[in-house]
Parts: sequence; structure tokens; C-alpha cells
Amino acid sequence: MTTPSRPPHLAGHDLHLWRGDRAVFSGIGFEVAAGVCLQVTGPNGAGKTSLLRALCGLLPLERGRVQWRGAEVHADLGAFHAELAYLGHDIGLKSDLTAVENLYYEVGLRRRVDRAAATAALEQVGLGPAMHQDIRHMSAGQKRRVAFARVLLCACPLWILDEPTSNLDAAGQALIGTLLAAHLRAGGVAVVATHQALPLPAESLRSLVLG
Amino acid sequence: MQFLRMGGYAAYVWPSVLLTVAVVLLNVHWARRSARAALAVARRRIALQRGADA
Amino acid sequence: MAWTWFHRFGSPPYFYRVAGTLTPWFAWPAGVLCVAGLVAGLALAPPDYQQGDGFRIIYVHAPAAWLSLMVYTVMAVSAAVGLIWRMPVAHALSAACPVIGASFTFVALVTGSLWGRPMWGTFWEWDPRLTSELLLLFLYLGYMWIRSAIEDTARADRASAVLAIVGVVNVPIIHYSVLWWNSLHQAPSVMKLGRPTMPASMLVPLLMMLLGFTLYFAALLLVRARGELLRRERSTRWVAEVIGGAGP
Amino acid sequence: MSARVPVLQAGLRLMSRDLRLAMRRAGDWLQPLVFFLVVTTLFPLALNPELSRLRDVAPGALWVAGLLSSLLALELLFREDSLDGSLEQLAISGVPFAWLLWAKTVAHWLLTGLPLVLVAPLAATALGAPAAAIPGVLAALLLGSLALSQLGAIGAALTLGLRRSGVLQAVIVLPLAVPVLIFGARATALAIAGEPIAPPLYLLGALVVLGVTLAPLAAAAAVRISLE
Repeated sequence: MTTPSRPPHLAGHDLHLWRGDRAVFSGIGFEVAAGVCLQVTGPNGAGKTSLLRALCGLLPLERGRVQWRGAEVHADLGAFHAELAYLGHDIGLKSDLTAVENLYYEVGLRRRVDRAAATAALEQVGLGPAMHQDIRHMSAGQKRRVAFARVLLCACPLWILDEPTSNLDAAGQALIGTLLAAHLRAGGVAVVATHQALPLPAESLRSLVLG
Repeated sequence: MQFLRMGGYAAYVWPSVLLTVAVVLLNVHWARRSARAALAVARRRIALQRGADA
Repeated sequence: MAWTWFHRFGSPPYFYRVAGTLTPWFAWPAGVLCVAGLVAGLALAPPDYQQGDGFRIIYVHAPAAWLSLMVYTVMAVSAAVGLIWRMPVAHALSAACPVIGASFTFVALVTGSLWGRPMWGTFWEWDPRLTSELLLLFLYLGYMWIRSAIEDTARADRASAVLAIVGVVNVPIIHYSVLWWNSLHQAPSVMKLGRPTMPASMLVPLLMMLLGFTLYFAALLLVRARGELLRRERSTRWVAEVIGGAGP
Repeated sequence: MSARVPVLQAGLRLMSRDLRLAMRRAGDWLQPLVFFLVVTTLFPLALNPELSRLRDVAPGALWVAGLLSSLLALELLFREDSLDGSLEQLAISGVPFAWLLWAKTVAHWLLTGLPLVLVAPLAATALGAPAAAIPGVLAALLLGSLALSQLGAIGAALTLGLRRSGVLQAVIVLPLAVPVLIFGARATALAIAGEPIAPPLYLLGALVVLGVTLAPLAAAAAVRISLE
């Protein structure tokens, strides 16, 4: 992979998205530089998830441009995806595999990971001994933690997280906040859809209200 | 009469012709109906929108 | 030059207007040609020396079979254009096709078996052309059903476009495999005339019918595509401008 | 930034994941195979069980049963992955999506197509095929099942997430599968008759090449649309 010349920077200009014959949002714009998190809020149905999925390139925009490191995302979607870790509504874990196996196989598509690295990431999210259980035997909160460990293990400069703290207890929410802050301090970029207050300093937090 | 008998093939020629003509006309009807329906829906929407704007 | 033309036709309001103007220019010649061709074919052309008057079914069977294939091609090509360049006009054109194509495929099948009855002695013979038509009908049905199964129009457009493209790659393969299969089993084929060259009195009505049906399809396509375009664009400003004047 | 995984290795990793998952749910993957055997058993019961008579219908019976069982197996290809969101993760993994789906299709073929090919000699013998015909039957089914799984991937991708997708999938895939059926059944018939089977086998091979190169692209486009 070529070393990226420009610093991480995500921007959306004049974004319009339609579902069927209904405009979900129109004329949205934002910019997030390295070390900054964009918090997306809005009532249910305002299009938070749709916006996040559109930024990932999963949903076609009616109009508008998304730029990563100053270049059009759609010009080279593969290169953009290689730098993107997305935590969606459906967590994307196989219920018949253990947490360690899930990370090994899924993140293993993107970069070299061994079981030690997977274990380390799962310890970071506080999963402990449960990591050798099948996902099907885990609680919703534990599954979220595994999914978050996958984001960590991807080691990507851009995180797009959809409700990362849902189903998490207070300790879990605080943990996510800490890890997010560390990601930003390391020069990462994040877009997070959540109603929870994020424990981030004001200079590294932008807000986008939909609806 | 000779023409209608089609040299003994009337039972095959005429149903073929009739079916084809029927489908040709039906397609005209369907096409116009679908275009009219789309127009009606669009009109209704615009009327609704104007009502909402006013 | 060609590209400006392409882009202008890609613009929905322009297409909507031009399609409306063009429709009668296709429809009237189509009507005249079809009536004249049918009269000439059924009444004026001489009977075939082997099949007698039975061959006259060709004047409806061949144009229907021609449409069944041409409509599929138009459908697939416009679907591909719509998928690649994200043009609503192309998707509207593609969505206008399946009903027309499926109905003429059906006509080609029925007239083909009516033609076959006196020649083979049965209504259905696994003739390669009829078998291909039957498979084409199934392809149309799949396309129509996948469209209706997806509620969101934009998604239905794109998913059915993938199917149409896969189908159009497959149609020749299916056709030649059926021909190959048929050559092993030697079912008699009567869907061609005995003589290698047709006299003009037989050929001209046939050509008139083929041209007439083509123009007829063009007219139908434009009428339907206008409607489909309104369905896709009904929330945009040009629709209000175009039809607002006539409305309340 | 750490080094990216070579594309080939990513495909193998995904394939081994699918194989491991299948091992944990062996029952699911046996069903199409059992279905194939049940259907081939039905033919002698519905027809004349005299072996010399059965020999005439054996190619048709084998191929229709194989086609239906491969259709049944398609449910196992993308459905689970689409429901739990892992298909979405694959789509944004940065690895060419068509390649990943191709890897999944190959794993699926190893789990459903290959077992079918392996039990086919049994079914063919039961339907009256002589022992000398077995290599030909095997070769035809091997190529045919590969082509069918590629075509099936398109059908499965197009109907992903739709209501009553099973029937729709059948209507989409079966007409497209006609050439495979024709060439495959012909090769099988020639093998049973003890004649050279090369011509239909070559044609079948051409279909496999075409399917393997083009089908993943169509499937990837269709899956992306279904993810919207």
C-alpha cells in the first residue's frame, strides 16, 4: 500500500439521500480533520444510520460528494475501505464462532493478525475469559464489545460507528469513550451516531444534527 | 369466402391473426392506461404539495 | 456530437417532451404498415407451394418472434446504460419493456404451435425456435417478478438490470444449446419456408409487418417510458412544471 | 498502518472460515445431498424399475435431481451472512468484493457440489449405468455443478432479502441453467452409451469458464444492491 500523502480528513459536501420517494436528508455538509470526532444526532428516522452507511459507500447518494484525504471516495472505493472500520447496526459476527475466531477471520481479510493480537484487542474491551465462548452464548452487550474490538483491531484511521454504546453498561460506555479518545489522540478520525454524551474535549468534537 | 377458408387452414390462420391483433390492441390500451395512471398520481402529488405550501 | 445527444436524451424533462412529440410519428406509420402488410400477406401473396395457405401465419408469427427478441435486447441495453450511468431515463425505458416483450413472446409461442399443428400433427413439438421462445418467456417472467418483489423503485431498477444483463448474455447461449440439442433429436422444423428465396410478393408484406411492428414497439415504448419516468421523478420540479399547467 | 493481506490470501481466509462454520453445522450441509439421493430414488418408483429401461432416463433423472438440489443449497450461500451483517463487513473490507463472493461460492461448491458429484456414481449405478460410464458421469457432473453454483450465486444474490425468495430464485436460475442441463445430460447419456463424450464436455467446460469469470461480477453488483 502506498503511504497516504495527505493527513486523514473526511468531508461531505451537499449530501442528499432519498429512500423511495422520500428525501431522508438534503444539503448536509461537514468536515472532520485528524483528531476530531463528528457526533451525529437526531430523532429516530432522521437518517443517522442512512448517513453513516452512505459515507461507507453502502448506500448510493442522490447527490453530493464524500471526500477522504481530499480525494473523491468513489474514485477508489477499495482504498477508502481499507482505511475504514465500520460498526453497524448488525454487528456482523458469526454466532457459531468464538470471539477470537471471529476477529481472526474477519480482520484477517484486511491485515495480518494472529491470535495473540485478537486476544489483546478483546482484552482491551474488557471481555476477559468470555472470549473463547461462541458468540451465540454471549449477551447483547458482550457482542457489542466484540464488535468494537474488531474496530480496534482493524487499526484504521477512520472509524464510523453506529450506536456503539447501545446495550452497554455504564462501565462499557465509559470504556468506549476512553478508547475513542485514544483513537483521536493518535490522529484518527471518527463519525459516531449516538445520543450519549461523548467524554471528549470540546476541541475534538463536532456535532451534526439531523432532522 | 374462398379467402376466409384459407385453403383449409382457416382454423389455424385466423386464430393466430386474431390473437396477434388482440395483443397489439391490448398493449396499446395497457400502455396508455399505465401512462395515464402515472400522470394522475403525479398530479395528485403536486396538488397535495401546493395545498401544503398554501 | 454523439455524446451531447446522449446527455440530452438522458435529461428527463427533455426526454419527456421529445418522447411526447415523437410518439405519433412512430404510431401512424406503424398502423399503416401493419394493416397494409397484413392485407397483402393474407390476401395478395400467393400460397406457398408446400404449405399452401397455412404459411400465412408467418405474417403474424415472425413479427411477434422478432419483437420478443428485440424487446429483450432493448430492455437489457437500456438497463445496462441505467446501471452504469445512473440514468433514470434508461431505467424508465427498461421498465417499459417487459410487459410488451412477454406478451409478444406469448403470441409467438401460440402462433408457432398453431402453425405447427397442421405441419407436425401436434400442437407442441420440441422445435428449437419454440423451445427458445418458451425459455425467453421464463426470462421475462423472472424479470417482471423481481421488479415487483422489490418495493423501492431505484433498487428494483438496479437489481432487475443485473438480471437483464445476465439474461442477454445467456440468450444466445441458450439458443445455440437448444439448437445443438435439437440437432441430436431431429424434430422436424417447419418454421421456415420450402424455397430458399421468397418471391417479392411474399417477402414484401413480411418486411412491411416487421417494420410496422418495430415502429409500433417504438411508439409503445415511448408512451410507457413517459409514464415510468413520471413515477421515478414525480417529486422533482420539472414534473410540476410540465404537468402543472394542465392540472389545477 | 500495517501491511494489507494479499488478495489471494484474503480469499483463502474467507473460504476457510466458511468451511469451519459448515463443520459446526454439518446437518445443514447434508440436506441438499440427501435431497439429491431421495429424488433419484423416486424415479425408479415412478417409472419402470427395470434397469435396462432406467438407463434411458438416468441422465435426465441425475441432472434434474442435481439441478433441484443445487437450487435448494443456494439458501446456504449468502443468507446467514446477510442476516447477521457480515456480508456488509465483507463489502467494505477493501478486498475486491467479487473476489470474496467468488471465494464464498467455491467454498459452497466444496460443501454442496462436490459431495453430490461424489455420490453420483452410486445414484448412476442404481439407475442402471454400467461401471464403465462412471468416469464420464463424474466428469460431466463435476463441470456441471461448478457452472451451476456460479449461476446460482447470481440468483441467490438477486433475491437476497426478498419475501418468498425461494420460488423467485428458481424462476430466475432455471432458465439460465438450461445450457448446463443440455450439455451435462448429453455427456452423461453418451457416457452411459459408451460413446466419446468430449464434445459436450468441452462445451460444458466453456460454460464453466464463462461462469467463473463473469458470474462473480454480477453477483457482487446484486449483493451490493441488496445491502442498500
